[in-house]
Amino acid sequence: MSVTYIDAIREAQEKLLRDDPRVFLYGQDIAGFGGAFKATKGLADQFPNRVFDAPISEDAMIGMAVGAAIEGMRPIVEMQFADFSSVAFNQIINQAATHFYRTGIPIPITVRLPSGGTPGSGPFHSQSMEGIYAQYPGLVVLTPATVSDAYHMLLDGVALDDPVIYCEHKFLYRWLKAKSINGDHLPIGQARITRPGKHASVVTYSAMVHEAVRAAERLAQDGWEIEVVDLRSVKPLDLDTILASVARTGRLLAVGEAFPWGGVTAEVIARVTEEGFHLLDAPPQRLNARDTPVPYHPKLWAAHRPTPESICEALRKLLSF
Amino acid sequence: MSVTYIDAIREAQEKLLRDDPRVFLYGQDIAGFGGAFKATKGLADQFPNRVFDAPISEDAMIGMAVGAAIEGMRPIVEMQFADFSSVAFNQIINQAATHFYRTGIPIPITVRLPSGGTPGSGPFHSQSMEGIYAQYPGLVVLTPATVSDAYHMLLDGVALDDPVIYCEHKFLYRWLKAKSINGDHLPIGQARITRPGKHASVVTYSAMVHEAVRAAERLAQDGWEIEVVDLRSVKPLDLDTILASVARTGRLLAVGEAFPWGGVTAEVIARVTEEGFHLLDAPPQRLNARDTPVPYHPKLWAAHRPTPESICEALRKLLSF
Amino acid sequence: MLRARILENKLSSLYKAGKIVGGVYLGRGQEAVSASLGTSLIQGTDFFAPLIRDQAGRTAFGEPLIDCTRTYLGSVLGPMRGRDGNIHRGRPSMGMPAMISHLGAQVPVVAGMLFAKRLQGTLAGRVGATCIGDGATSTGAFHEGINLAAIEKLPLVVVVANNQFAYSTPNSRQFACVDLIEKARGYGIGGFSVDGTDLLASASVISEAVRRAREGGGPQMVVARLLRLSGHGEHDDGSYVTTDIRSGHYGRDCIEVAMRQLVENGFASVDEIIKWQEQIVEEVQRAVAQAQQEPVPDPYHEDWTALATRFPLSQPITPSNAQ
Amino acid sequence: MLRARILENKLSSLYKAGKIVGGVYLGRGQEAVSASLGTSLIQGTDFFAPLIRDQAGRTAFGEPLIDCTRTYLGSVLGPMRGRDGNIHRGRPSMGMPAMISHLGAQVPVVAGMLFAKRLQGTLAGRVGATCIGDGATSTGAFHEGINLAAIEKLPLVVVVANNQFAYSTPNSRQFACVDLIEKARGYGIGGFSVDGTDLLASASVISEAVRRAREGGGPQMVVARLLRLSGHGEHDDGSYVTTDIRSGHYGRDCIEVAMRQLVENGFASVDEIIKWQEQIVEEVQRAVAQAQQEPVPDPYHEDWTALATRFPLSQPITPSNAQ
Ligand SMILES: Cc1ncc(C[n+]2csc(CCOP(=O)(O)OP(=O)(O)O)c2C)c(N)n1
Ligand SMILES: Cc1ncc(C[n+]2csc(CCOP(=O)(O)OP(=O)(O)O)c2C)c(N)n1
Ligand SMILES: [Mg+2]
Ligand SMILES: [Mg+2]
Repeated sequence: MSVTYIDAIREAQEKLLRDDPRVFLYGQDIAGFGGAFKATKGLADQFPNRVFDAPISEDAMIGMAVGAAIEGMRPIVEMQFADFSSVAFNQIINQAATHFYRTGIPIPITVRLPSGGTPGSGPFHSQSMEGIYAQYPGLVVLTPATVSDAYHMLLDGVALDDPVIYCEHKFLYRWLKAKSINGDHLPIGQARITRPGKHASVVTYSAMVHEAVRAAERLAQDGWEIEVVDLRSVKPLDLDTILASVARTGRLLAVGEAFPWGGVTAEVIARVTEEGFHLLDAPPQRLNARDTPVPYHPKLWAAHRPTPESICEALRKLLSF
Repeated sequence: MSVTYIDAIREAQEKLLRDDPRVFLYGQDIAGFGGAFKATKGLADQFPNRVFDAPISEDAMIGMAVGAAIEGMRPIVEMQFADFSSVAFNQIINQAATHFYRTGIPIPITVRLPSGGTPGSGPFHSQSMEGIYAQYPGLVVLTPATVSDAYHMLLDGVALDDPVIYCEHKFLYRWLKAKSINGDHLPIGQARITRPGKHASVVTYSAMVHEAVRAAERLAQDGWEIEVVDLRSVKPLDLDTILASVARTGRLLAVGEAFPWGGVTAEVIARVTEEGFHLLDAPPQRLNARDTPVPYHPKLWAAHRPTPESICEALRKLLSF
Repeated sequence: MLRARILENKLSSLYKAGKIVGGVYLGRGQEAVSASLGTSLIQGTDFFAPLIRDQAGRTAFGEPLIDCTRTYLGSVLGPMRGRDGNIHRGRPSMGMPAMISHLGAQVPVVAGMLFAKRLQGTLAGRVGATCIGDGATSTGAFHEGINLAAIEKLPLVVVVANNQFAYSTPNSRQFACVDLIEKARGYGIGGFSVDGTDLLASASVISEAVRRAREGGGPQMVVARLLRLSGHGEHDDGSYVTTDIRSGHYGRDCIEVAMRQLVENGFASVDEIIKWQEQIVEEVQRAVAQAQQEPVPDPYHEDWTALATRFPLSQPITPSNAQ
Repeated sequence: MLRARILENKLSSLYKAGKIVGGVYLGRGQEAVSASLGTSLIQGTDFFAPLIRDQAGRTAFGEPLIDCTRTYLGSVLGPMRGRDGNIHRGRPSMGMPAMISHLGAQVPVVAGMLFAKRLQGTLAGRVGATCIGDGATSTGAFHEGINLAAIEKLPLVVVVANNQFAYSTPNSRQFACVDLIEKARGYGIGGFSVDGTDLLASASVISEAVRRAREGGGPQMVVARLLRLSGHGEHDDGSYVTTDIRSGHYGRDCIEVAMRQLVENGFASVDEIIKWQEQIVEEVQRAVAQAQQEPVPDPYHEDWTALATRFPLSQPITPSNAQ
């Protein structure tokens, strides 16, 4: 038997509803219908009056979750797609994110963002917003790349007292399978060495971890040992693990699926060069999506995001310094 | 006679209304009242039916401006404070920013964001959002630091065919004065060497240019010659000028007033280390605001943002490598 | 509307055969309303912001079939050139904006197009229209957009197709008023209700709303009651729609109703309708065949820039058509 | 309300003397409405999300004077510890959320507080209330929040203080309906109108709205017509308010009306009122004096973190009060 990434998300929510009476789910079409991606399938039946269909009012959905959190609940809000959180932006960054600092009352809400590109989804159903939310003080931003992380990080995220932006990658939903949901369980804020190596470090997260591993496998055929670091959470960022990896390899490539200006890859490189400049044997490199909206046609989409090929190319350049 | 930064913004709008029939102004309290900061004072009288009071509907204000731009107009939309653009976020990043790529029809709107901190303004009237908007393909993000730039960059920004996020710094409004509005006029996308130097480069923008110059003046007393680079536009970013400066000095400090995760300073450092690693004689450093909402009390506020003191301290550290 | 139905049936079977790029969202059951709006508008004068269930309105407004098939079949010659898809397609320069997915967001855009015409002195006789679902009335964008249009007294027509569900979510989880039309008064705009499964009724009510807007009556809202006769998209079987609802009055097929109305009122004979059908089937086949043999987008020929301006600029630019 | 007026007069003169940290936004002219709401609520049971002109409601709800003076005068002992200011202050754990500036944003928050109580089985007999201006009715947040509360049939009371202006913008540029109360029907909620300069009328209408919500009648909207008797903030002279409007019915001072009502109805004598006034002046002086001698925030003692969690975590955490 195998579990998929989306199974893990569903299982985590089931466990949370079972174990913690403060948890409830709120989102469009998540009750009877089980959600656009079926991440809440069956939960409304199992937990009557704990799973609610929301109106198409993302801003109010978050505002309402904040209010419920003030009164002691732990809401999990599903955005139908990460892209639609743009209309909830204000409540997320100004209400939820500032509340603890301003008042001392924590806001333990979890916002599930079905993120990232899939072929044929286009500019408004493909966005990766982790680098936007991570800019804001007061938010924790999680980007699980494995089935077990999808499970444990949702459990851990809901247990945190802070508002959590949980970026789940749609491409991984059904494509990514594991034998068990119970893999290696690291605390939030700690990165993982997904694949050890010694010639260069690829620091990445979410779906790009798998593309990076593929690239590493290809380069292994030429004798290169590429280390792949999975950030797991982009805020907080585990600089220690990144620096330790760069110390081993001397070379850094940061890979992300988001737009190329700023974002996670820039933050990784700025932090590493500030604190670990002497560890670097070559200029640190970045690989992101292109600087256009995510295109609709699969042929364009495939050329818009980093791929094993483009990661290999970037690594070869990095290794040639 | 002297002109202030806000005078320049007003003058630019007057000139635009006079010279270009496609320009109109839309914003809360900008007609008879002349705007919360008086940036449109008198313009409604001078240009009847070209300056309109908007309802408290930032999302619709931008949507409406996009529609007007499709039909050939060049709207300038004033947000009462940059912070309120969070409720117009969707129309800015998804409607305006993607339109040209998707349809080939440009959206020449200019969104004026009264940005940055002032004492006693607090978490929701102090934000610097340039690093958020710059992440999005399809937007041009301007951050004028001088009276003349405030003037010319608003004129030039409105002349661009792309949506422009014009970040005007509230602290500079009345504090910053110049003899003439007509200073050195550089094209958009080009940075300026505000103060030449040879020992280290401070790359910054907006109000922080002035704090950096103050820091440079202090260090000059100890014989250090600090170069200050004013980015002027954060997207596009003028990497050539930055690299040329770093080539001269070998040392880089990026300073910004925004939150410390990601943003302009991370992008500057990531770009410089990627393309100009060999130019660096020391680890590039960053100085941003602290990772909390902008605090209300002036004593906390002054310690939240970079100051001449903290810039000096960061520079001394940089110079000591 | 017949054209739309036949075209969409074709798209549905192409989808099932795995030939479509992206998703397929149909307007089945909503053609009478959508077509009524499309035919009330004048291409070249009016603006029309179609939404996901407006194939019939698009066709009636004058969108060529080939724009549709090119987009669904991934031809690079389509209006969106592979950059955006299917239901998002538009031709803003021809008065038909290209929607973004975020519901409600097109309302202020159409308002802005009209506002521009007022400033340019060419608003008279023009209207702008958009359709929207029951679910989208819950968005802040809808509220702000209509309110703004009402303040500016713009000739905006918003047709709310209340198909009783937003994806799987029933009206009872979407709003609490008795009928959505009660919102019109709260905005200070005109309001009309109509049975959206009835073509003649829809055509007369919607054209009346369009007329009022055109004549300076300010924004108008039409709420049409009907039922989506397909899933939310073709990936969805719509099993949450109970048999009760399906077999109720609004479960009837507006196309069948329309045919009957056409025949009964002597607008067309059954033979004529069958002939139209055959013609349309052929046109659709042709448009599909043509799009299928056209090139798909090529990443190497993409310019990969989202900006109209080509940076770096060597000197400050001056506006191109300032006077 | 008398307390609020005297307090705010004091704040205004402190502002003019340069003693206040940040801006000063007064509720002058709106005290009757705000106080009526505050007194209809039960602290410890109900929720109240005050907005910028709700000093009277805050006081009536039970906020101690010292919370106010500490915030305005920059004492670190205030509820916001210098991190946020003046009108934003709140004590969420005591049922009074701390507003963010973005208008309309508190509506869904109060709805969520009530929603939590329903899930916890302790909603019965409770209400949540918030005030809002005419201008804020144009926000998407207001629309989405009220609609959500209406769907969930939550005991939410929204009092719209229509003071005819949003900053300088008159109603005519803010909405097009004849009266804002017409929006209530469009949301399917209860609606009440009242003359907000009349304390007795306001108290009776607002307490009735609160009662209906408390008894399960779902959300209630009260629109109070009045005029702000000060500038938008103390930096603003409000010169855009014409003398016509100022000298009209709503230009009358609700405090004077209230005093007259109290005396005429035998609730209090003129002497008693004068005595109250003296008492309050003294209380205010004391609260000001106390706050003025308290320490201001010290950046070196700030922990400078916006997170409740202290990272790094050495091991996965388990929820603290899960059962
Ligand atoms: C702001 C926003 N939230 C969520 C979605 C996802 N979504 C797409 S269509 C849809 C249902 C729309 O329902 P309705 O407005 O009634 O239109 P219908 O599909 O019934 O025609 C949803 C929730 C969206 N497009 N935009
Ligand atoms: C979303 C948003 N846009 C703009 C502002 C700036 N602003 C603060 S108060 C105000 C006017 C509010 O008017 P109204 O709602 O009528 O309340 P009043 O001040 O009249 O009591 C504005 C525009 C804001 N706070 N929030
Ligand atoms: Mg619907
Ligand atoms: Mg008002």
